[in-house]
Amino acid sequence: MATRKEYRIKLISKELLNADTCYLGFDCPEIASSCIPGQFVNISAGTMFLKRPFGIASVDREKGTFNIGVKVVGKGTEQIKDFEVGTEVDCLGPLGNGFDFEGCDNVILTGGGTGVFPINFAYETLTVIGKNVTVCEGFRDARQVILNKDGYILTTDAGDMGIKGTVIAGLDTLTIEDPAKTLVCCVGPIPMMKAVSAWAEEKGMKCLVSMEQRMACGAGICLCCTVKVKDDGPDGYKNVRCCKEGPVFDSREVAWS
Amino acid sequence: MATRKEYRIKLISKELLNADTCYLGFDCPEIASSCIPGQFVNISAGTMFLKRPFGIASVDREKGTFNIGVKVVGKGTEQIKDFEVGTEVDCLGPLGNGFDFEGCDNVILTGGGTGVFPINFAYETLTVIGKNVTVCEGFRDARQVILNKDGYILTTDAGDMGIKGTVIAGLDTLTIEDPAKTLVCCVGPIPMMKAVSAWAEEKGMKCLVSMEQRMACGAGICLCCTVKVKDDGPDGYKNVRCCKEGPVFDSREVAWS
Amino acid sequence: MSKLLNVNVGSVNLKSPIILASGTCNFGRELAEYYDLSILGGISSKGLTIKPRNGNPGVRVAECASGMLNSVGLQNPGVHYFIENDLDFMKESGAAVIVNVAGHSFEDYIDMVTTLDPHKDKIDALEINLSCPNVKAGCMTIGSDPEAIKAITSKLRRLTDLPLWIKLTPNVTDIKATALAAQAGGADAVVLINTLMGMRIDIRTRRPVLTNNTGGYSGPAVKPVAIRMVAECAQVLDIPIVGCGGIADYKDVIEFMIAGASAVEIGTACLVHPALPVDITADLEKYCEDNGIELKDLTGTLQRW
Amino acid sequence: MSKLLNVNVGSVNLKSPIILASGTCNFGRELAEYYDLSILGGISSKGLTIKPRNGNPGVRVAECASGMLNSVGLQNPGVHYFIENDLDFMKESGAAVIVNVAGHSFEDYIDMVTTLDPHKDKIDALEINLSCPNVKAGCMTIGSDPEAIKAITSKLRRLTDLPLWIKLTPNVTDIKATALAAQAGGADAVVLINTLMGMRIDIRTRRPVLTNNTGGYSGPAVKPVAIRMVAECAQVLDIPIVGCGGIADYKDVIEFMIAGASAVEIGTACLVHPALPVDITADLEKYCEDNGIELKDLTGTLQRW
Ligand SMILES: Cc1cc2nc3c(=O)[nH]c(=O)nc-3n(C[C@H](O)[C@H](O)[C@H](O)COP(=O)(O)OP(=O)(O)OC[C@H]3O[C@@H](n4cnc5c(N)ncnc54)[C@H](O)[C@@H]3O)c2cc1C
Ligand SMILES: Cc1cc2nc3c(=O)[nH]c(=O)nc-3n(C[C@H](O)[C@H](O)[C@H](O)COP(=O)(O)OP(=O)(O)OC[C@H]3O[C@@H](n4cnc5c(N)ncnc54)[C@H](O)[C@@H]3O)c2cc1C
Ligand SMILES: Cc1cc2nc3c(=O)[nH]c(=O)nc-3n(C[C@H](O)[C@H](O)[C@H](O)COP(=O)(O)O)c2cc1C
Ligand SMILES: Cc1cc2nc3c(=O)[nH]c(=O)nc-3n(C[C@H](O)[C@H](O)[C@H](O)COP(=O)(O)O)c2cc1C
Ligand code: FES
Ligand code: FES
Repeated sequence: MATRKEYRIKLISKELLNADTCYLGFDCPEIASSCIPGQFVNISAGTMFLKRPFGIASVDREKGTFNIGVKVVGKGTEQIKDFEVGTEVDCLGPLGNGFDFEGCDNVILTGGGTGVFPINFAYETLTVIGKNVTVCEGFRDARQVILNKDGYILTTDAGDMGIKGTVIAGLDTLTIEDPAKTLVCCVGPIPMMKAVSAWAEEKGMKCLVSMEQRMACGAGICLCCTVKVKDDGPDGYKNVRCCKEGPVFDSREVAWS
Repeated sequence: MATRKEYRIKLISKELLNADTCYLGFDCPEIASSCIPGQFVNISAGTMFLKRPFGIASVDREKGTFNIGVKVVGKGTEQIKDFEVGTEVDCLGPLGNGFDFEGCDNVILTGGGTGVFPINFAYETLTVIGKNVTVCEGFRDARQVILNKDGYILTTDAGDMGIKGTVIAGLDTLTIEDPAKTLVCCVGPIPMMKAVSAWAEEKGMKCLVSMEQRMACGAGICLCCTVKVKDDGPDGYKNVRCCKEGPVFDSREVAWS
Repeated sequence: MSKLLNVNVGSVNLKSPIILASGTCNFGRELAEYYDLSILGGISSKGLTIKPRNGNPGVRVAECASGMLNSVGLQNPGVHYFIENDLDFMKESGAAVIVNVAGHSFEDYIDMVTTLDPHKDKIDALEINLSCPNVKAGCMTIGSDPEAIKAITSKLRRLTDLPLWIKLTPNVTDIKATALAAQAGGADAVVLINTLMGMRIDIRTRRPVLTNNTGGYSGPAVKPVAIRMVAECAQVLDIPIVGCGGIADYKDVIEFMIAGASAVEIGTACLVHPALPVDITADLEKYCEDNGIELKDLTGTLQRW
Repeated sequence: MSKLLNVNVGSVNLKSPIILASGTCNFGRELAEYYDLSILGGISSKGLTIKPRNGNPGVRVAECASGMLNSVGLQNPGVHYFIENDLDFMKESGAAVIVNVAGHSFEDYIDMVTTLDPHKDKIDALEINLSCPNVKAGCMTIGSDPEAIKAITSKLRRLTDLPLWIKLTPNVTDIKATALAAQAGGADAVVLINTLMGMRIDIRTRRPVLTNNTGGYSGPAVKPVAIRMVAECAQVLDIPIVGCGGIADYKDVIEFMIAGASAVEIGTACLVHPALPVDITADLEKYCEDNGIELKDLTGTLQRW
């Protein structure tokens, strides 16, 4: 059935996670009841013309609320960070394809930067449905660490918290028992996702990655947000929509550049 | 001395005068201390690109506050009416030339529509400096009557309050003792100001009128707001800036169209 | 739906003046998740070419004041794939089917029209895109030259009975000249306007935000230019005009129709609010009822000073 | 004031790239009430003609998304009155004096330059306005035709040693062609851009909001078009470019300079915030200090993809 998918939603909580990242809670039963990890919402950012996409970071299905984490990188995110509790904004969602956990017993969640937000939602979901979950997150240094939980493997480039190195150093501490039944999900900067994909593929595990691209609509109608996937056509690649075919892709399909 | 003349001012009170007109109080000592009746401010109107001009309606010089009255006629005034107390807006002012009461003993203030706002400020000022003041205001019907005070002569087109007819019917009830020492100030729609000017001139009184024109800057730099004044040049008129040479003009200078 | 919204673009009858603009609705399928497409007057397909195209690489959108630049570059699955996979869906949507036709040369356009003509029972009009600013050859190059516009239009005219709507670029000195050229070539209507060419620079990297360097500007910011062009052309054309550029509410639709448009296309505003046509349609119905008019009576009622 | 903001437009040295755009500052006098004009690089006078002009009647401004249309129509006191009453004030302001020259015919422009040349000690540059969209003849008509631009520029070139800045209209198919024509005619610089032609309609009265029917579009909405044109021209011109169109903060100034501008003009944004140049100047100084650069080194540093 057709639904507008666009809601006027109220900001109900706001928390600073570190100097330039905040965690926002919104009231929206429609989105909270139907979204899955890896999906995102597109929300209006004050005076900006276009909406801005953010991965869903957490959901309370009973209360009908969800959270996003927003790192300030420009004019839009700056305005979002300044929203006061009670502000109402336009929001389109849930959008895109999330993670498909079907057919695996174990899930390794890994990521960094703002990728920890969808990882957090995936972790919440997986612990409820009872899969074996391992989380390994990488940050620049201790001050960047956000949404950390007991039992997470942590790495920092600076080495001032957790294992020194990239997430690969963290992942290398793991013993993989049944690669065919183990799924790796990675959300982070491109170099990290590339490295994790290679790591997973080498070990015979399927790996899902979540791509980012500048978006206009988030709804699959403008073709502004394409990412390259492998193809045997004349160009050797095909442009597909990050917002519609993605943002989650099988790492083997992505034509890394 | 140069001063930016633009202030970020806070809305401190809001009152509905009738269905589509509200009365707004702002905190701004700089404007409150220096403005005179007939001057206006240019205030930003929510998402609109240009500011909007409004005559100053009242001043509390001690508290450093002033009022404007806003009638909703379009997108900008609609947003202004929806401002919540506490909102901060950009405001340029005071702008334009106000009424010059020099050299007269008696002042007849007359007007209608949103013209009653500057009339109100003129009345407040004149009663303090001790001139003889008569006020005669005209409205469509009783429901439109706003800012009425004891002693005002009131006219309504509908005749459901005060004298039935235009302000001229009200003015005609006055006995003018010393026309040379009596100043008429009129702020209202063009036909009203034209009629009042003719009435005053016929009786030998000087008449000041306050003109309106769409404005961009309000500061005299764009020449968007011109009104025609009489001139013996080839065109028979000269365009002068409403915001700078006006908004108050001697009625005999205006080239009425 | 109310009959008050009925309009005609030449021989094409539309149940509403609202057409989804090419490139901002793909082929309608995604939007069918958001609302019932049968409320629409029409849907203009993504710009199609003979062969599939991947479009331009890298960043394709740059936000601007009251609008955006895009440099998608005619990514599309190719006309053959379209005919097999999307045309039926469009036809069944209940909205008029406008097929947006692009190319790099006269031959490309001829090929396209020859390929589409056999499917005329499923197509209501061909929108000949002589105005895409995001590809190196064809499109805007042809579309800035009145002689070339007339030549290509008359060539295509001989190939099909389908209504030919020529979509023109605003990046010209004299829009009347290009519109009159389309009319002289046998066009059934002109569509005004495509995007204005623009650029944005990232001052940190000192590079254009768009990997294609320049892009097409659309959204409310271009509306005054579009209205001016529609009004200018309405003074000289005998064929109908489809207005486009910056429409974001029902008042904008009315403004375009008064200026001279028989129908309108909505693009960028639907990227921000996908279900916007639902609201605009309802508002237009109310406007017609409140004012006791049929919408089509507005076309060209502009009274100049 | 910091030397870091020093720029040159050919032989004209400006202490800051910020010039007040013609028609948005009158002759500077009113703005002197708001701030000290000596912080400015220059002031471009209201467009002047030989005889005084009353300009267009009626409503002259129509607000738009992120901008406005104006149809002032070159209201000005005439060049003789200007020389007697305003030129000294401008000279004494401490900002470079740019005199904006308009006309209806070749003869008008020749008359104007001949009249102004004797006052060259008080004038830093003549800005030849071939781009005003609000008058019936001259200006934009000449400014859309490369041949006419070249012809008039070379005529004026012979009449004065004063720097000639040719101000061009964006309402053309190929801005490179008109800019190159100005250069070929002997211009010292081009100023890009004047306003885009637009229209707004009042849907209640079904009349154009502007009594002149059309007007010139300015403000942030036109910036992407202006940046594109500056960047295009920077690729082909040997003479400097003065950028203009939609500047509203220091970042916009930097964007124009990276695109290829040696200096910039600010217009509409100052109508909304008269003292804006004070803030922009301070922000630019801070930018230069923070980044350890001189502003003029930014000009033309755009790295295309
Ligand atoms: C599917 C998806 C999920 C995302 N999830 C999150 C999230 O959970 N938390 C979070 O903080 N951010 C997330 N982002 C990125 C976020 O959307 C951008 O940071 C934001 O749009 C920037 O807006 P701005 O106005 O502040 O920046 P702008 O001023 O527009 O740009 C500043 C810089 O941000 C980058 N940027 C702008 N837009 C995007 C974009 N759409 N994608 C990637 N980079 C961009 C550019 O490199 C640019 O230089 C996500 C992006 C996508 C596509
Ligand atoms: C010197 C001066 C003093 C004014 N004082 C007051 C006042 O005290 N109280 C008050 O309510 N209004 C006053 N006005 C009128 C007020 O500025 C306009 O009503 C307002 O700008 C309209 O804004 P809008 O966005 O709601 O209307 P828009 O959507 O811009 O236009 C709606 C209608 O309002 C009219 N309008 C728009 N701008 C102006 C303008 N600048 N002047 C006249 N008419 C305009 C037009 O006819 C238009 O059809 C004054 C105007 C001037 C020039
Ligand atoms: C992302 C995007 C893609 C577009 N693709 C096409 C296209 O393929 N063919 C075409 O004729 N116009 C295309 N256009 C132009 C629009 O159809 C429309 O003419 C223009 O955007 C102005 O209208 P708007 O302001 O309502 O968007 C595209 C516009 C956008 C924003
Ligand atoms: C009210 C107004 C009057 C203008 N008058 C002139 C003029 O007399 N001569 C001229 O060359 N340009 C004139 N312009 C154009 C500006 O100088 C400038 O080129 C244009 O507005 C774009 O810059 P902006 O977006 O910063 O305003 C005028 C612009 C406005 C808004
Ligand atoms: S953002 Fe429009 S298709 Fe993805
Ligand atoms: S509004 Fe700009 S001069 Fe009066």
